[in-house]
Amino acid sequence: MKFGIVTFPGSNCDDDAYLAVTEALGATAERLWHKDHDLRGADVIILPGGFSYGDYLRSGAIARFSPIMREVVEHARRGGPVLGICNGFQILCESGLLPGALLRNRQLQFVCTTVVLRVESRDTMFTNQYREGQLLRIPVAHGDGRYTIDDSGLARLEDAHQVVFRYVDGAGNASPEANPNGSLDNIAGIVNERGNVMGMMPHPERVVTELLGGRDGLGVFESILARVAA
Amino acid sequence: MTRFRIAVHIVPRRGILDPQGKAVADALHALGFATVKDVRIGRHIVVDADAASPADAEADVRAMCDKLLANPVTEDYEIAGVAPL
Amino acid sequence: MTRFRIAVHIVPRRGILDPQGKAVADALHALGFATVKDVRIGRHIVVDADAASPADAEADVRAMCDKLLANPVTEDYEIAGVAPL
Amino acid sequence: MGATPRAGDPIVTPALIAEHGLTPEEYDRLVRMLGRTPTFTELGIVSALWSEHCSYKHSRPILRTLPTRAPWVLQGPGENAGVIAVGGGLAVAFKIESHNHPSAVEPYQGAATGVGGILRDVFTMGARPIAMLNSLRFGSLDSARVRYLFAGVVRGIGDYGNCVGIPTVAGDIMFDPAYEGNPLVNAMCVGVMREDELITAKAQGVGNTIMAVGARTGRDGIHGASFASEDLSHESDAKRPRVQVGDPFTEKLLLEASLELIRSGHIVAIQDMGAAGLTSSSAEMAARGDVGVSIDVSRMPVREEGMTPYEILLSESQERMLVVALRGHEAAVRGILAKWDLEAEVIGEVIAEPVYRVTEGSHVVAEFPGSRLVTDCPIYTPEARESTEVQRKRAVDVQAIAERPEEADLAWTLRELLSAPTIASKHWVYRQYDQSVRSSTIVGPGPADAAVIHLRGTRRALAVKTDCNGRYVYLEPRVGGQIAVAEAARNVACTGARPMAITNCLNFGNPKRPEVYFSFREAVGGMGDACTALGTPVTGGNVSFYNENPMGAVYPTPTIGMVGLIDDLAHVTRAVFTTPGQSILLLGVPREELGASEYLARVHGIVAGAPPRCDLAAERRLIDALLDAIRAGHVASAHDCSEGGLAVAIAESCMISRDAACGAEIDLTAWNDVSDRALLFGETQGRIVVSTDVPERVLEAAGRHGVPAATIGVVRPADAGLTIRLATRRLHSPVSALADAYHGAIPAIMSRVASAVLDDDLLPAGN
Ligand SMILES: Nc1ncnc2c1ncn2[C@@H]1O[C@H](COP(=O)(O)OP(=O)(O)O)[C@@H](O)[C@H]1O
Ligand SMILES: [Mg+2]
Repeated sequence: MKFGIVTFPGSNCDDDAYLAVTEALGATAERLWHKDHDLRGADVIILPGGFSYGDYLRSGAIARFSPIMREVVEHARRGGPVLGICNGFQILCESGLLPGALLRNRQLQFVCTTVVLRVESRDTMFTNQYREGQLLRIPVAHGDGRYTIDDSGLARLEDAHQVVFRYVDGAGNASPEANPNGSLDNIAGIVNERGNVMGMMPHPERVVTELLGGRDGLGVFESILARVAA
Repeated sequence: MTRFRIAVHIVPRRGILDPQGKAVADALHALGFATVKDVRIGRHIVVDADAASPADAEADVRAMCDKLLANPVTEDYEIAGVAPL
Repeated sequence: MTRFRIAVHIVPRRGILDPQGKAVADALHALGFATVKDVRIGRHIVVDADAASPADAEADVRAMCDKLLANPVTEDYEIAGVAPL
Repeated sequence: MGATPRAGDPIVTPALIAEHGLTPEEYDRLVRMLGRTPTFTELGIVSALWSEHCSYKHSRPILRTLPTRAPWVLQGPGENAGVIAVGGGLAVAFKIESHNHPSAVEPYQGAATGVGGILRDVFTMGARPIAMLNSLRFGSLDSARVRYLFAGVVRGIGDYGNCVGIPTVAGDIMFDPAYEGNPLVNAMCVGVMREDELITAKAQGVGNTIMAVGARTGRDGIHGASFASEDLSHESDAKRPRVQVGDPFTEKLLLEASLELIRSGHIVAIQDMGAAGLTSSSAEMAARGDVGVSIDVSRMPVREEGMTPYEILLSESQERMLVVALRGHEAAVRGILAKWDLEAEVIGEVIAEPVYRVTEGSHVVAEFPGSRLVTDCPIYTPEARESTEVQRKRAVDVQAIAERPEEADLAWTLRELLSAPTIASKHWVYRQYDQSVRSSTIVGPGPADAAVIHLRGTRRALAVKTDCNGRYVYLEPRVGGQIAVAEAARNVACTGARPMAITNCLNFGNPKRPEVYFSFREAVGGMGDACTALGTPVTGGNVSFYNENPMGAVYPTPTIGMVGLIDDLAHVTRAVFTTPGQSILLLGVPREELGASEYLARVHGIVAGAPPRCDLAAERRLIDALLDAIRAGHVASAHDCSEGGLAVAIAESCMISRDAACGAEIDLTAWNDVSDRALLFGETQGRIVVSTDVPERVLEAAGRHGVPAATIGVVRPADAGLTIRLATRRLHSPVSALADAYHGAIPAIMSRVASAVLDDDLLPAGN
């Protein structure tokens, strides 16, 4: 099984995702270029963080039209796994693969800090190696991370258990203080209805070794590996 | 073909939190502009493009808005003006 | 006092680089909008405020632009409209 | 032969010459060099190249005195960045640069383009940037204008570095009314490469092609270099269109394309078009390679119509590079740039004839003989005289200053210092910076005295930090210059690193004023003393003069950017106490030194007295002892004493990490010969607070190196609070109160600022 990591103009966490998958996880990965027209046999697609097209206009708005995205959308339609991290999450929302939108952080500042995430659902191909309710310490680094969706959309997400991660405090409570960007209902990550596309603002690929402050992010990649290789 | 200048406003949809607008309103109050009741902030996009007629120019820009310039989940747009250059 | 809605356009000063406009113009070309020659992106600000007359409302908003809303180093502004609410 | 005037260009008159900042003597020199009257284009070129910013005309003789050599230095001063070898075939390029003047006028763009420029300086050496630092100085945060500048600068630094994807990991910030109106914005970049990937900016090979690469040229920032060479006055406001706008997205593409280009073998040299744009990049490349160049400005890709040769040559549009490509490889160069959606255009060639020639089509608009354009610029050694006001202030007997009534409670004073913006946590700043992108940040800003960046694929890491206390330099420039280096060295040593080399940014006032030139000469001398003593050569830097306004000059501020090397990841050490029961030791000794302290400034509003002495031999022994103990695995934490002295250092070690705070019980009664406030808050140099399980082993290591050391206390759980016993008094405070003071100060001030909450493309210019 093979990961495919897409580089858009302005991606800057593509190397990090590549290293997390190849070195920390020990899996195979292929670099994919935004102008490519095929996925080179990748089974899992990662849209990494960064500032594709400078995040000009709206984060992810321009990257969604890259040639490679046509293939990524096809792959997702076939049920293939797609993980969008930070800017990748924004691209997934812009392209309609995930519902909702990510707007400017409520405090109007870029925020880089380590947040606590609560695993809301371990019943996904991205979280099955975590415990339900497990608390993870993972960094965020973004200016546009405020997840927004209309009321009916939110109800649908809740009903179908599509909220995967929430921002919580050290005691596990989804308090306003624990919310780094004003996201609706402290939402930090969601999956699509079918469960094969996940977007999350925090960066699991940055916490995969003790040297870099823990391995709490590794579970995301291990979960995919466990599911897809099975 | 004539060259037109088309102006578009992209505004946050009502009901969507506009922290920027609020921050600016607060800042204006702090600066002594007590009469300010509300501020909303959107984008002002000016497109210069060739088209056969003003109506065509407008139709083109609407297509650009639908496709790229506005996010249908959170934003509304309106064409604010079409003028030959 | 009447309440007015005043619309302001804040645009990058001519000659100043507008990276955002350039990126959007490039994207529009890539999407097939070949007729697009130039795109400039600025802000559309709508202020609701009380004033004795439309002229006063406009003068107030000009003062706000000078003090806060526009960056005189890189931006120009124009009052796009004043209407009673 | 030679250049002839161009239709439509102004005639060169004495008024025009003066407007270009050339003195009559300098103009005569130019006429002698050319053997004729210069054209308007030539006047523009010379005005830029002979500006202080490009020519170093007031600083060069002094800079020459600095130590620049060591076996590990691969590239010293003179290139876009310095380079040192760090073992295993790896090399590190690093450089610091100022963007003070642009930031004073337009803080967001000024700071952002400063980051962009220093990034380019590093990747044009062939290195991949891996870390950014910034050193900032502002007036008092009590002023709304200062808060606006502070907020805008921080946002500008963050937005640019974040977008390019380089972590911003360390820096230093001080606030003092001396910087009111003249903020200092110094940005540093560190990059890594294999030694064999090093490339320089030396034009070579007659017939090779000169290409412009990256963004198109617009009318922005024309004469930025000479702008940086004047005092800030009201007239500067009228010069606002000189401000440039940065495009970090294009920078990211340019970074990737440039590294690919350098590794491709298609080019022989590459240089950033920075200050004075095409003019200085092409002239300097030619001078370095000792060749001639010919450039046709009509081939330059431009953003606007009707640009004149003068404008094209002097534009400071950002995100552009000048490249010397091997003849015949132009298409390959274009191909690499096109991959990254960027342009590359042929604009000239390297020629055998020893001239610097600019044409517009076939019309020669500027022509200078050989490299004399760069090498013949005037050099000045102005008069140097110490200010009597400084002498008077230094002589003040600070011990005679009476305590304020509140000081009866020593904890009050400690909290007052912890909440001083200069000392307080800068978390409000660095949470706006992406600190962990690139997944190499082992220690980011906050928990240690320097940032630690992993050198991927090795067991080694870099420790990096900027430092300078301008107040010391103001009161006694030689000592202040020494301390700046010593502190930076101590800071990287506290993380377990051997200090390797420095870059520096010399921020001073108008060098033509004798007291400014005196402080410049002395401070640089002090810096050199320390670099020699500590074995950390200078590999490059930047001079920023004219940081003054009608109210006066900034404190002389020679900012040091230090790079240290950690041999093994196991040695990485932080500044925080972690384990109750561990012993707390002080390496070094307190002395009766209260002069120039933050205590006097914050609590008494006084800037006076002699700064603490700097014993460089002792500093070296201290670093050696500390590194010995760290490498033997004996040190749990290490934190040096700087602003706020010993009490602040101990308090910081208790609660820099808010969620893992500790208390401490300290006994300083042994030093009953030092006054209470000097003991607690004096800024005596050469001191490090260490926590350890094995105090005797650390004392042994200190003893081996002749470093005085003593056990001064023990780490306690946070709820025990911090207690410091003195001969006759006692300081006690709950740790939470100290943490609130330290962590809450800047957020509380900045939450009042409208501009701090505005969108990045919404920055207001009002107060
Ligand atoms: N402008 C800045 N950008 C990033 N980090 C900063 C900045 N200013 C200070 N820091 C960080 O805050 C911490 C404390 O800095 P400082 O007070 O200068 O320490 P010291 O007194 O030990 O030199 C360090 O980790 C430093 O890197
Ligand atoms: Mg320190």
